[in-house]
Amino acid sequence: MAKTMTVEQATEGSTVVLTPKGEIDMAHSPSLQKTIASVQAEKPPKLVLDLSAVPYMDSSGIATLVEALQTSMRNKSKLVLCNLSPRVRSAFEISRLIQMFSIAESRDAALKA
Amino acid sequence: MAKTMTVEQATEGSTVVLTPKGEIDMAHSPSLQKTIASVQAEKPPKLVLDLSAVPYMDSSGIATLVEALQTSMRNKSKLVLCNLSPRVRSAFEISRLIQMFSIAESRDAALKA
Amino acid sequence: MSRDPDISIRIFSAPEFLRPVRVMVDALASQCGFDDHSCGLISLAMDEALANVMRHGYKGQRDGRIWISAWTHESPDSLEVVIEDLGVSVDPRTIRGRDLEDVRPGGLGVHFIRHTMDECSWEQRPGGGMRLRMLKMVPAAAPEPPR
Amino acid sequence: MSRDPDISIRIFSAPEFLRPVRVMVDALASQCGFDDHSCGLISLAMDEALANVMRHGYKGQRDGRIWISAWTHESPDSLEVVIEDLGVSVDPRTIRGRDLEDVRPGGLGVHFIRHTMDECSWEQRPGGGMRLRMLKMVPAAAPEPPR
Ligand SMILES: Nc1ncnc2c1ncn2[C@@H]1O[C@H](COP(=O)(O)OP(=O)(O)O)[C@@H](O)[C@H]1O
Ligand SMILES: Nc1ncnc2c1ncn2[C@@H]1O[C@H](COP(=O)(O)OP(=O)(O)O)[C@@H](O)[C@H]1O
Repeated sequence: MAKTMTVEQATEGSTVVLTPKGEIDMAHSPSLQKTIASVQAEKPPKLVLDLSAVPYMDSSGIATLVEALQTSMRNKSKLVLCNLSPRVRSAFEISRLIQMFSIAESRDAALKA
Repeated sequence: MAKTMTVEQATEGSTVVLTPKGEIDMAHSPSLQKTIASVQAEKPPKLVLDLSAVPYMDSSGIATLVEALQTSMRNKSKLVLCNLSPRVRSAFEISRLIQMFSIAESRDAALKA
Repeated sequence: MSRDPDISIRIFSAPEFLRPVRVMVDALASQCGFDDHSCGLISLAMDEALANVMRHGYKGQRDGRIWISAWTHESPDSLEVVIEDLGVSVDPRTIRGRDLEDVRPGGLGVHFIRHTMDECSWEQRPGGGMRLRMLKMVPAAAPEPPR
Repeated sequence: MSRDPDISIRIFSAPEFLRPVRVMVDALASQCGFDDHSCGLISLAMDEALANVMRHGYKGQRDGRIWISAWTHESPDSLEVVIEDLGVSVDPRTIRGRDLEDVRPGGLGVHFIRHTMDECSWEQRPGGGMRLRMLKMVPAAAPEPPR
């Protein structure tokens, strides 16, 4: 079986940027969750999730991000999402969780946020 | 039922440019064929088919283009295709009909061809 | 509803089949006349409904069967989907979206389904398992102006 | 092949169902490990095979039934698809791609199928209609270099 979702990791100063690639549904959110948790275990002051390569996300993906947000609040660190595709944005909007998150238009804006 | 394939028509000097939008399979090639035939009935010296908005084409679509090519040869007029997407190009390549056609990289190049 | 479905699908309760089914439903919705935004919501609702069957109906077992039937109706245009399973059968009244004020992971799926579809109802199948019926109408197009 | 298909689909012989089926097969092929180029060829082969059943098996009638079964196999990874119908049944030896030198519209479908799939064979179904079995292997990945 192929990996149809992968996560790229980069570091910009003290900020970690994760770029998941692929559709995030129940088949793939556990692996995203694991990657985010292992990054958050290192307690970086800021984590950016660049969603530019995520055309689709279901409630299991959103749940993963909510969990990441809760961890970052506990750690007093920042979590910023950027580059939401139209379909991902609309799922977030319907969930009404969009206000909970800090969302930037671009990766640069997310790094500055 | 929705029209999931439409064809835009434009005129540049004496050249007619047709831009089909949508996937061209057996459900949609008859309507493309009809549009092309009605344009060719007017015998324009040159017809450009801009395929930039055609992500997919099956053998019925290719058959439609072969027919258009035969008509243009009979009419001693030009037929130029441009902006083939990777999947459309590979269908053409496997059909080995790609050498039959005059293919341009861009619409501008097609207009000049 | 009495006529045979336009498309019937049978899959196993394994998450890797979520994407093949939702892209098919997306294409079918687009055929029906839904715009891209609605197609996205419909395939999301589909995905959530199937994920619930896998998670709650079959408790994560990968070898349960799930049957999907889809009808495209005309005048008025709509898409109807029925999902059936042989998993754990629950009182339909217990199937409800969570309170959105309660920020925690999970509990969003049913909310997405209800938000998207015009009709959705769960029932216990006489032979065991659950049956979910969902319907969404294509919004009437703006009337064409007279020429 | 004896195990139940991972996905079974039933459609009617109407061209508007070509796209929903081919996007599903595209997603399934990608799941199997095929690259985007191969997924494109596999869904093209699928589309051509179904279009042939609609055109030649059911002579353009829109209410014929077509059954599609798909298996994703592991080690070695491959995708297997079987298409069955109850249309006109023909001698499989008459099903062949046309001579590519003969430039005319039509006759390309079988050529696309044979070019794309590693195995493809038509047979007459005992109960009437045709059965087409297609198989494509995922190319072995280049071995990882030792670190
Ligand atoms: N197919 C189903 N079978 C049994 N119970 C279900 C089914 N679908 C939903 N439920 C119930 O409805 C609740 C809400 O579902 P949902 O909103 O998708 O949230 P989640 O699955 O994240 O808990 C579930 O927790 C479950 O109790
Ligand atoms: N499912 C089928 N049932 C009956 N005959 C078929 C079927 N598929 C293919 N054929 C035969 O094989 C020939 C070649 O098919 P194809 O290459 O797709 O070209 P075309 O359909 O354009 O003629 C057809 O003309 C037809 O005679």
